[in-house]
Amino acid sequence: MNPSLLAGLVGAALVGLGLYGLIAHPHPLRKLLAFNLVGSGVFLVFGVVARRGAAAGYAFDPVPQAMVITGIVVAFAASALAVALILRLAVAGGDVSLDPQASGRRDDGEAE
Amino acid sequence: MIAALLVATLAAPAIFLAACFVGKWRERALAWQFLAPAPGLAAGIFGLSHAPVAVDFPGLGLSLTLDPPGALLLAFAALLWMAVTAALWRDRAPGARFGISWLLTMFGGLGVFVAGDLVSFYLVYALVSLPAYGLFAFSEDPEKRRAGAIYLAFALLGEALLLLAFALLAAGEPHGSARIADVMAALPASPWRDAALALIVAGFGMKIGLIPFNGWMPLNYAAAPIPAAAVLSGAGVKAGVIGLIRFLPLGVPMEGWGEALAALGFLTAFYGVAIGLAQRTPKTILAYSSISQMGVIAAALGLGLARGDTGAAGDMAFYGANHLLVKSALFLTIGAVASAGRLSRRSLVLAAALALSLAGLPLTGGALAKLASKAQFASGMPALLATLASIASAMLMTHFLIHLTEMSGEAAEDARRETPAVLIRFWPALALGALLLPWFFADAPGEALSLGKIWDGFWPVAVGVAAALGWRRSGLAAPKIPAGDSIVLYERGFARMMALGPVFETADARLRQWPAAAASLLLIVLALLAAASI
Amino acid sequence: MSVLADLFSLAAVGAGVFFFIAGTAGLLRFPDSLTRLHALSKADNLGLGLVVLGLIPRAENPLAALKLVVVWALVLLSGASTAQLIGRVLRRGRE
Amino acid sequence: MIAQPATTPGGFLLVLAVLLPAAGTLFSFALGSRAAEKIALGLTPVGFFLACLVAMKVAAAGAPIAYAIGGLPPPLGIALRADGVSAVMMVTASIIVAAAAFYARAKFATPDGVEESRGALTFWIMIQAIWAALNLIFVGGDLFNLYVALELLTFAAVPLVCIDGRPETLAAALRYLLFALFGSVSYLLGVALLYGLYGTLDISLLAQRVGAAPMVWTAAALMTAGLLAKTALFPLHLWLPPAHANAPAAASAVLSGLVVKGSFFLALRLWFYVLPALPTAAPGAVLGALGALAVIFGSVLALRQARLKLLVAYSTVAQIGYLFFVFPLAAGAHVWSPLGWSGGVMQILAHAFAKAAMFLAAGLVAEALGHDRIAGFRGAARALPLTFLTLGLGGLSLMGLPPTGGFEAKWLMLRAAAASGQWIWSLPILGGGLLAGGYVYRILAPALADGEAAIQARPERSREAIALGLAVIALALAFAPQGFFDFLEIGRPFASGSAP
Amino acid sequence: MSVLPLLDIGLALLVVAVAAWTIAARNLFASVLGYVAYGLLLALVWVRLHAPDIALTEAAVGGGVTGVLLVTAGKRLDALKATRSGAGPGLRERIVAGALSALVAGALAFVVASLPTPAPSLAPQAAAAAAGPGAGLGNPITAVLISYRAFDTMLEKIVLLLAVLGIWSVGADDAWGSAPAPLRRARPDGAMVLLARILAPIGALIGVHIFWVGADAPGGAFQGGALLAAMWMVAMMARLLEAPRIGSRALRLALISGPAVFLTVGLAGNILAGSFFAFPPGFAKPLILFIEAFMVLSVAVALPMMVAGPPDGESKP
Repeated sequence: MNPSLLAGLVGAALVGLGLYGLIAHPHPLRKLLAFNLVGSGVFLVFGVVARRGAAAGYAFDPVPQAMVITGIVVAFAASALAVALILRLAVAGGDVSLDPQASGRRDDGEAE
Repeated sequence: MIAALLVATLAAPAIFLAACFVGKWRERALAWQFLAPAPGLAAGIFGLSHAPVAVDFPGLGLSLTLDPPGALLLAFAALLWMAVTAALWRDRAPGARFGISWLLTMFGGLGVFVAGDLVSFYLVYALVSLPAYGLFAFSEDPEKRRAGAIYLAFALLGEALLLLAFALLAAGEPHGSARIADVMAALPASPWRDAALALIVAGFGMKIGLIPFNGWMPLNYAAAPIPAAAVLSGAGVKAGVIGLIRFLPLGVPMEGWGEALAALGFLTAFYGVAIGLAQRTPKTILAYSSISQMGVIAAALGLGLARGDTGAAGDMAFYGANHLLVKSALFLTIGAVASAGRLSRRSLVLAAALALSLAGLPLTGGALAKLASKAQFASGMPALLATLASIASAMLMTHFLIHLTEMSGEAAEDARRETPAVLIRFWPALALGALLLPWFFADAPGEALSLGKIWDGFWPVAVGVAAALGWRRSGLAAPKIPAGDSIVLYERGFARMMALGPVFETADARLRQWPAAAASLLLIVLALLAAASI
Repeated sequence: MSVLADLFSLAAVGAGVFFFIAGTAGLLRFPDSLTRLHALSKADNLGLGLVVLGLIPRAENPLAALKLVVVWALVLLSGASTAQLIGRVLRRGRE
Repeated sequence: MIAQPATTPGGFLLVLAVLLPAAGTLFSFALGSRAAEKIALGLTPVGFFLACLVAMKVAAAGAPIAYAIGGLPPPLGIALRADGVSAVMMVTASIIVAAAAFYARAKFATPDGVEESRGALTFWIMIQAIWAALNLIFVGGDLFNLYVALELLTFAAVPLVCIDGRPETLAAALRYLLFALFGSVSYLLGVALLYGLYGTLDISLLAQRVGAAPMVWTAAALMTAGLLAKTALFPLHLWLPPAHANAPAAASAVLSGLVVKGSFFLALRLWFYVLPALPTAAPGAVLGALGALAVIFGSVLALRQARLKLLVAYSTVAQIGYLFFVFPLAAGAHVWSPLGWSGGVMQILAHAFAKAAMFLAAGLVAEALGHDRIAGFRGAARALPLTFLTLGLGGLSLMGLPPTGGFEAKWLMLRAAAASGQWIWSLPILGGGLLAGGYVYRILAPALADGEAAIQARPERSREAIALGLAVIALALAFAPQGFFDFLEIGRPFASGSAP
Repeated sequence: MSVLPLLDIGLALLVVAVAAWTIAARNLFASVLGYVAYGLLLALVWVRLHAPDIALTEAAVGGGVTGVLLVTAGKRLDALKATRSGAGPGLRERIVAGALSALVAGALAFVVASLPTPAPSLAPQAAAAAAGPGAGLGNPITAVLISYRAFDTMLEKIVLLLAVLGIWSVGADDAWGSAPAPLRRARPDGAMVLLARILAPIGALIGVHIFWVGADAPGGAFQGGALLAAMWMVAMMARLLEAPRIGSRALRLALISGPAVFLTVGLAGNILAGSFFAFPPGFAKPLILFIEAFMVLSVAVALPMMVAGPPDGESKP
């Protein structure tokens, strides 16, 4: 088993684990962690693609690697924004549930 | 010249409509809107004696046509609109909401007779259907609101069916033309012929009240004030007639379709009378009479379709034009009678002539209309059924006259209030006009004066009147059937459908839970993958 | 010479690995957090130090060797600070 | 497919169209909310002008215009490409953004005596960022670059949802953000696979290289599902109704009118520009079926809402469904494909204008009455005639009655459905129209009825006029000449040249 | 020779195990800690994939800054004891979720395993172009980021900016303009202060170094900036520095400087080099370093501001 295939399988496993967490965890912060797992799994697939593209004396294809760096930055920004929303929601109402019906809160509040 | 008139037919109401959007012009525009049908009247009269014309505006995808059947209906409709509109606004100034609804309905009611392509026909047809809601349904009266909602539901359903029909028609035209003449020429060879025909019959059938789509009409006419009922029953319903005339491939014999339509038409004709006889308010009885008359038209068109007879178009346009005048005059009669309190003998004769004209009473326009339908009901079963329909009509109209004279109390008060004073004052003239005007437009009026034809016209009327009087004398009570008959069933079905609403709501609430939605996303991935790898 | 250096590397890295394993075992087996902390800091300080020591002869140039030492020093610093912070939290929790 | 030069005359306009609002975002951030408002408003005519220029260039060339960034052609560099649909979408976006911006001045002005206010800075920056992201989505030629644009769009849209800071809007925003992120990673995974397969992410290069392999389908399925999540296609619409119904009216107009169309546009790009050569009938049918469900569910739910803005938001769920009929109706190189394509694009445009107009009008209603409960609308049309005229005209388009863009769209789709023998799609198209009739009736019937509505504050004429203007555009679309539909075919692979 | 594959497999298993732990952990805080460890392990995987640049990024962002972000969030949530998050799905739903996730992961594994050989690659072109006159860089990744895919990179910086503004915008209206809440409320301990005093200057030096060598060796603007950001956060945690007021003009300018300079140079490229985002031959490398310097500044400021959160009226100076 070569390293890039191994990493690809790890990526797939991470995607699977993350997807499960994203679906099943009720707490949004846990969902966020799961999202980051899926994200890193996807980045690993990019990494595998980059590694497989080794040619012309280079150990990797730089284009997908550059994309991963961009992707990591974007994923971090997303996490930070989500964390800010979660914290604010916790402070405002104490209820951070994403399913209003499940927690008995209505989501069709009156207009301004 | 004719092209200019055609354009003006649509442009005039459009200009009045545009003026309504300027606050300070609105009132004046509405007051003067009786002038808007004038170009249509001119075009109609002009077009009667000329070969069919078509005006195309390729840039807009718009095309207008005028052929004799359309011209005849256009002329009569324009006349009716002008008369009623002028009287209504002279007598009182209805509010802007009513006025704009009126103007829009008029726009559509004139436009249907000249629209030459599918899209513009659809537009003007929607205009003659939907804004009419504003003429009667804004009311505190729950019965009127109910009538409005039902009217709108049928109108929208009809629109939907026609949209699909038109799409099929357009798809059957190989060159991409949307002109009605072109798509109809291509229809007999189109692979979607049968579906298109079924949709056309159903769609326009809703407008003219063919069973089982007849229930809205009695509710509508009962709820509408008399002037509105007059134009809707007179000019409005004819949009369905012109629709059938335009969109049935009359030139090509289609046995199955033609006979089916004829059967449906006759069924409607007798059904309308039967239910109408059980009604007690004059407006409702007139509505059932309309249903019955439209059934006759549908039957004649069906027979024409079966034989591939293009003449049916002109004949039924004439029949429809006569009905247009007479039915609207009859609605005004209700107002006139109500305000007179008691009918003088002369008025009674006039009212009776008007009413029985629908049954083909000799010397009235109805006799000419009946004559025009003879080509379709020449012999055999159709002839028999047509005669029976005449008898039935005479019965129903006698029933109407009886209830007209017995009208009292609140109903009479309403009728008096609703009818403009001018129309009441000039009612005898209007009635006479409605009886005589068709004579100027008939192909061979002289024929109707032959003794044989007079006898042919007379005896069914006499039988019908006698039967109605005899029935009344017998004291047999008709069963109580609510106005709108089958509509009650539809409402029940609709209520059952509405009860599904909470089911949808629950399902939506479930699906909008995070785990369900997130799992759906994965399911969609897998479904797309599975679909692609099949 | 190179054999000697290799032997030295082997011995030092081996010793470092031993401390890492010992530290890990302590982390898993010791009864409470303070003692676990104690075991862990051994792994960091001694284990990493020995590994770095073993790798220095194999560095390509003096700058690389210096980098290795700097890495060790930084780990020492952060490890000590973290241990101190955790310890303080634990003590506060006990009081 | 004809090879396009990397950069064509006029291509630089595309870069400017993206960078102009992007630069506006940066300067607004540095200069504060008072300047941000001026910058955003000042940019709207310039952006509109640029979009029109692009459209003119495309029309003049009769072919897409393109620009290779940095002079480096794909596969290494990023190309921007504008075809007929791109140009039309850019013009649409610029009009709706401008309308929302001028409408929002009343609500998001920086109050006197304050150096800067939270709502104002957020709104004015985010609306420019949305605009930049949309322009890039419309002209982007590289799938990863489009991913960045999509994220830019999401990051700009989410704060608009919770700009008023109430807990329910925060929850809506969080739900929107997390689900959109879920969609993003799915899309990105597909992008990774495509690069792994073909070594490029340039749309036109990919179109030449793709074949019907299981891996391609996996990538396409992942990307599509991700885009659907951001488009809120049923049953992925969990975030849309609360988000669109609770955002301020100007924001809702942009979110509902434009933002969901951004991700849909990418789905179009994927299926019609990257994969046009593949047999897409079966996946197209899956998408169409989801669209049909969306039409039915969204309309029924809209019928049952008690609040105007929620009703309009659910109507968006339904109208999004119509968009997806384009996949079964316009695929391949059949005679009816141009009809389906024109119908799909027309639906995008008609819904964008009509829905933006309705949200703006709904905002005015809520401000004037102090609430937006439909039960309390009795007689409101007499007090707010222009606003209810706007709602009526917009509703006409949603119902698909002539003369409106919504009618034109349904008419074209039905013709395509008939011509292709896929009559099954005509059922949801017509049924949705009937249900739309029902919910529009629910708004208008009480409003037009007699009664006295208590008006708390009369809205400014200018804001009513802005909403009405958008509705009139939705109406005017019905009169689009043949040339317009020919223009939409420019640059579409397999365009047979004979539009409807 | 034979030990490396074993190490790889061990590393893979470890990464998956830690990932599974973060999903399975009962406690929110435990799962956050698991994620931080996961981020560091992942950096090793990137090294094994010959992706040192990503490894640096992952270590700095995935393990470092995200770790601080999540740990801070977890602590703040724990402090608000009353948060409710609703009940989790039932067993049946969990099984369905697990089955669906496994199916998708399986499909993905299949696809990854059957990627074509030889793999398509842009490496030769990228390397050739990176060394060419338009860029003149030894590190092809930096060339891709700043030159060929400049549009991506510039927009990504705008994404960061929007995230900062989005985070600020969830704050209260009357707090607008003030500074975010400090990362640690309590007065710091001596150890923390000592750590910050020693570590921060060294870390900052290393950050600048990573940026500087990024043109030719692994590293670059983002990695350098992230390290600087981490050092600033350490200093903030030790309360040696306080977060600036969000209304501060200097802060705003620092935040936009990266994308703004990039955008300006990109626009100027049309005049100087004949195309937007092209660099005039000969000046490419200095221009790229010039842009990157500002990007380092933007990143170093943006990341801590994102971690610090929305403005908090209490810490108004």
